[in-house]
Amino acid sequence: MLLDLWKYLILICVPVIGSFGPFLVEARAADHTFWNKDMLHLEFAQMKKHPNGQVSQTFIVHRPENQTDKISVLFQENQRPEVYTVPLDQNTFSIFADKPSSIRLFVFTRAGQTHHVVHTDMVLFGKSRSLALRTLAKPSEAAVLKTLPHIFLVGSESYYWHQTGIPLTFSLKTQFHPLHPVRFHVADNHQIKPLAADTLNPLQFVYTPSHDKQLRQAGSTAVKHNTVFTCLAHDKKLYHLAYTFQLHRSRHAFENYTAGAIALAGGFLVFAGWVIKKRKTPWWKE
Amino acid sequence: MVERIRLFSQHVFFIVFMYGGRFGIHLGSALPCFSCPFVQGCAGHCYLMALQRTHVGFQTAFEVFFSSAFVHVLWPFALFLILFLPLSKLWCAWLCPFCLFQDWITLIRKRLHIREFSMSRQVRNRLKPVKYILLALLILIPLAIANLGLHPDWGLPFCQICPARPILPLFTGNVSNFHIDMTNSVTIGFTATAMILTGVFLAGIFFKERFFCVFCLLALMHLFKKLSPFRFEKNVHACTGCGNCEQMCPVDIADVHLEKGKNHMPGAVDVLTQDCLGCMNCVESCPVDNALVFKWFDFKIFSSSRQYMTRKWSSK
Amino acid sequence: MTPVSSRLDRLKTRTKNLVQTELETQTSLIRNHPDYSDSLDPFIKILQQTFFIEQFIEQSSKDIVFTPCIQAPLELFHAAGLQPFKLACGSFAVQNMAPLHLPALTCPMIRSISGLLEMNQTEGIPLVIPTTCDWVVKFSELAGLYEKTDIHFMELPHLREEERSAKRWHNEIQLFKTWLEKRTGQKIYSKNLLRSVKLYSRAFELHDRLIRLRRKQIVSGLQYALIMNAMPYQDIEIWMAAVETFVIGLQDTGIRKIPVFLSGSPIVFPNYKMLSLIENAGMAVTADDICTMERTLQGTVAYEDASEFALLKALAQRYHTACSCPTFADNHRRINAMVHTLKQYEIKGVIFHVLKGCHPYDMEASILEMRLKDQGIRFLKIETDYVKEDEQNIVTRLEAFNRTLRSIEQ
Amino acid sequence: MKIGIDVGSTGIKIVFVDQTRLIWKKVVPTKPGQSSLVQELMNQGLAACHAQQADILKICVTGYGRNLIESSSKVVDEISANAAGITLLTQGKARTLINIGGQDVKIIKLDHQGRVTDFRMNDKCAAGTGRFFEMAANILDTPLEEFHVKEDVEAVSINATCAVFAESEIVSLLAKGISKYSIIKGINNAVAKRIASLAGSGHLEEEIYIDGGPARNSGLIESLEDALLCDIKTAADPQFTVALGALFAD
Repeated sequence: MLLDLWKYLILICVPVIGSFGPFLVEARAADHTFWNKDMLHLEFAQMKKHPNGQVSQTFIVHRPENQTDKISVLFQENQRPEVYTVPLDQNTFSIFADKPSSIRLFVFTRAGQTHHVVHTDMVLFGKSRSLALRTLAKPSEAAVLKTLPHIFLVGSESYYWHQTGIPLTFSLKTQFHPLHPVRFHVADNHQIKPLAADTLNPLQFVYTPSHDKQLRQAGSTAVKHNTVFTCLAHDKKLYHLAYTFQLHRSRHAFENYTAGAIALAGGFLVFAGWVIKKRKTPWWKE
Repeated sequence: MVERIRLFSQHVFFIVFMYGGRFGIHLGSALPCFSCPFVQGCAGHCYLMALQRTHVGFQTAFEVFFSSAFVHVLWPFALFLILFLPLSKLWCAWLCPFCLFQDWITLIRKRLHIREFSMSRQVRNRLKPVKYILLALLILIPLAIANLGLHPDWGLPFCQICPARPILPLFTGNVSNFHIDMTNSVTIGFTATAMILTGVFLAGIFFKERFFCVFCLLALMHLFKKLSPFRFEKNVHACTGCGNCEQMCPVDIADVHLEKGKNHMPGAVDVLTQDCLGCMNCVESCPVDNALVFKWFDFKIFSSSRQYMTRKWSSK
Repeated sequence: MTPVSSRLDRLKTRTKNLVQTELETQTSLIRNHPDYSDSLDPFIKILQQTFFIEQFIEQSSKDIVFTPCIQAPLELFHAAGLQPFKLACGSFAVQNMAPLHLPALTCPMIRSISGLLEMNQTEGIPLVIPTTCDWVVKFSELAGLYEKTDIHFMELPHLREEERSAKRWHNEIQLFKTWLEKRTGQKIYSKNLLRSVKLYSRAFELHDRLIRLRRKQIVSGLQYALIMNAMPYQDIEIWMAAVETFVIGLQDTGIRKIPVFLSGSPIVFPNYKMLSLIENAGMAVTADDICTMERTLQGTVAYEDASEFALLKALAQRYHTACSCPTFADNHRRINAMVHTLKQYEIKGVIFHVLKGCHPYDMEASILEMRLKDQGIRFLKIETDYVKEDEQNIVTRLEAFNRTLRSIEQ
Repeated sequence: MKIGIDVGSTGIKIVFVDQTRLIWKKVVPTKPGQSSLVQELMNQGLAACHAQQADILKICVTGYGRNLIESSSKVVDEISANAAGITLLTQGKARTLINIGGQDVKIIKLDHQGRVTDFRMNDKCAAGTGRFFEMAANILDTPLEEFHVKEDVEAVSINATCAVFAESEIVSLLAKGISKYSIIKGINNAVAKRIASLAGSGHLEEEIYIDGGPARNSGLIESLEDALLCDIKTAADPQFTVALGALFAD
């Protein structure tokens, strides 16, 4: 019952928040003007099952302005220490998996004094006997990962099925204390929204993705991606951090138990009634 | 006697299949019985799930058929055959948890002295193709999703309307499958159908013993019966045609009763039909010695005996 | 001039005396048999009483209902608290009372039954007739019972394997139950019915034991015939007690004769001509499928549940499909039971008894003969009736048959 | 020396056999008091063979009156006796035997060892039996041996095979002036038809033999061959096969 109330609350809140949203965005506009033109960010492109059973996920990389450094792509698999690198082919790269793999991916570069880091987690269900191609990163490169500041999704690094309507908590991992109060924003389909900080922990931000009509209409496996990003300044350097993740439509938000019970009772009563009516007809009477 | 052993076996396997996963039993996803994957902590689940997905997570595109990945389509099938062959139809009445659920309901009806709803041979015969139609849809719909752009919410079409899906999780305290999913028109269609069908089947099971088995897709296992060492034979020249087998059969199979063999050919005729559940009620109620025999290779598991039959029914 | 009624009285008295003599002769024959035991007395007593229906009714605690064939479920009579009285008669003497307008080639059984009813005061005793053979169908009309008594016909569908006939017969059983309820004025509840069904199942288990003893020739064909003939005139529990006593007192004489299977028209007390002739010819009737002997009890009723519908359905089926009466159209599987018994108990010969005028069995004889001979089974058809004069002719054939059976055994 | 006696319904047949050689035979009509009649016959035989009572090793009796003879050492039913007799006489060649006795007709099937595999016998009715021929011979005043019709005459159709009705039918035919031989042929045909119907659908295996008193009527055998569509042989001494067989039946 509580669950239900909660759902209705969301159903009521979403339009309410939605109507106030534009004003809030206006108010904070200054904080996210770097989005798109000035930021490295990833786009989930096609996921493909290959005839040999491997699964690949392709990403499109959006370069920031004045990018000077090479864009590095590093990832780890199934929480193991090996770090692999993937070469960038123009603005895209693909990750292959031959077995079910939980992948933690970092894409980063530097533009002038600005460091760009994009982080993501995903699960690929490869099922193949031919091994996916992997290139181990140079130890120097791999060592970077340890100090790389990044946003992470709290508590669900390997859980890939993020749904609309369910709160996600993001936090920050850095080697330094940021100068300014940290603010997180989320880019959801070119709409930028600020995230509210957790009242207990100012470095944790909660994001409840709103239900998406398109996702609802599409199948249960359909996804869209959202990016949570922030900008930090430290030691005269600017850090543009982002976390990109895939969102599925809500699994349970639209389940109507009352209607289910009515349909169940209806089916039961109609059939039982039919049976009883049929047997009440005394075919043996003269 | 046999009935009691069967009930015992059903209960043991009910517990094993429904709760075994919690104790580390994992029997894979190609079981030839209705152990439902929607039951949390089940010890393995029904082959139909694998059959509908044909590849974990996704529907299968045509090109996969001609690739090495097809082994992953075949593997569950091979596992299914390995599990099915030694026991054949015994899976139904001796192991299947959903069958036991139906038996419980029937037991309640029998206790209440409410009579069964009678289905004529004609109706039974008309319902026979339903299974084949369902099987065809079960294979064609996932293919259509992967290759013809059918809406992905058509995925797992059988599971979505299967009454076992809402009912069996009840035994782990899970009522979450009793809903209509308002997400979109496809889900509304499927879940509404599922709820109505569940209602119909609950009523059906109450008024007709093993009503669901008439439509059970796994019953089509009989297509592979020739490969199994398990046989159900009838000695056609011993049969007096008393019809007890048909009367006592929970799914009213007439073939066993009517089978007369071909032109006076001597000996036994295979009478394992698609609806047969291997419950052996017919053998238990057959008054002719050795007229009906369940065999495993040449070993007689159970054969009819007048003495057994007489004793069973006079002491009941 | 002697008035008609007194002439009838004279005829009645004379017939009664003749019947008495016939019964005494037959009874003393049975009593003088070497393997006779006193525990058979209750059966003989009952059978003798059945010829004097007035006294029978006086002694019976229940109201009686006549029924000529085995298709009216005994369980239903029991559940209604009524005593069935099997209208089957093997007496030759009683034929003196038979109406004179009966056709010349009347089935001797029907002739005797008509005589029996004429000899006794039976007006008002209800009658249930399953429409089996033509004689049974027409006999109530021939015997002039239409005006005299309450007759309930059960229309027997002559197809056994069709669902439609099963339904129709189930219907008939239902109507029969309603008729019984109307007669007694009391409803037959499903629990009463269930009790009767269970009781008769127990009776059948006992019967099965008896049959196995008979197959081993510990019980002779004649003893068995007596026991089974007496069954449909008695309360089943009394009958069971009597059978138990008989079985306990049994002793194996160790004599093994050539076993034969007896089939064909009914054999009813006191017409044990065939049985004793076969025995005298050195053979033993260890199995049969005669409706007054092994088929008297139709077998255990297997029911789906204890609801009235299911019980009646099971009863209907048991008394329909399990019956191998030759009047059924699809009776081709009747041979199966026979051959199965023959093989199981190593019986090499079938003696087929046809009462003159009993057409269904006569017709079936030739078909059976062909099919049995195909399986290497010796077959002897004997057509006879209740008279004793043809015994010599029959004995010749039986002795020769015995010889052919012995020659295959060697 | 062994004695075989066949106490039939119309005649008592007696044979004296030494080893397997027939040394004396006689047939007399059956009369009340069969027992003394048989005793008288045996005495006649002993006298004819110049033998003593003590020479008799065995007396085997068969036929309807078989149980009436007290002096018998073995009693055999006539079907088995008949089979044994014909097997002895034909050295085991006979497969089918048609016996026309005084008041019955038997069709017996035999196997290679002379064992009876199957038999049929008419019920109590004189149609087509010796009694029937006896009646016909009396009315027509012709001995049975002359029932063979040499001339090519048209057979008259006789419908009744019942001895009683046939009698009146023959009388009325005679009254119409129909020739004796036409009637004889008609009688033979009628009896043959009756026997063929008794033989039934089961085909008769050759060789087929016929015995019994009426087997002396070769006209009947011709008609039978016609009706059964096969050759029929007559046993030697057809009247005595049964009495002889009584001695050899096991």
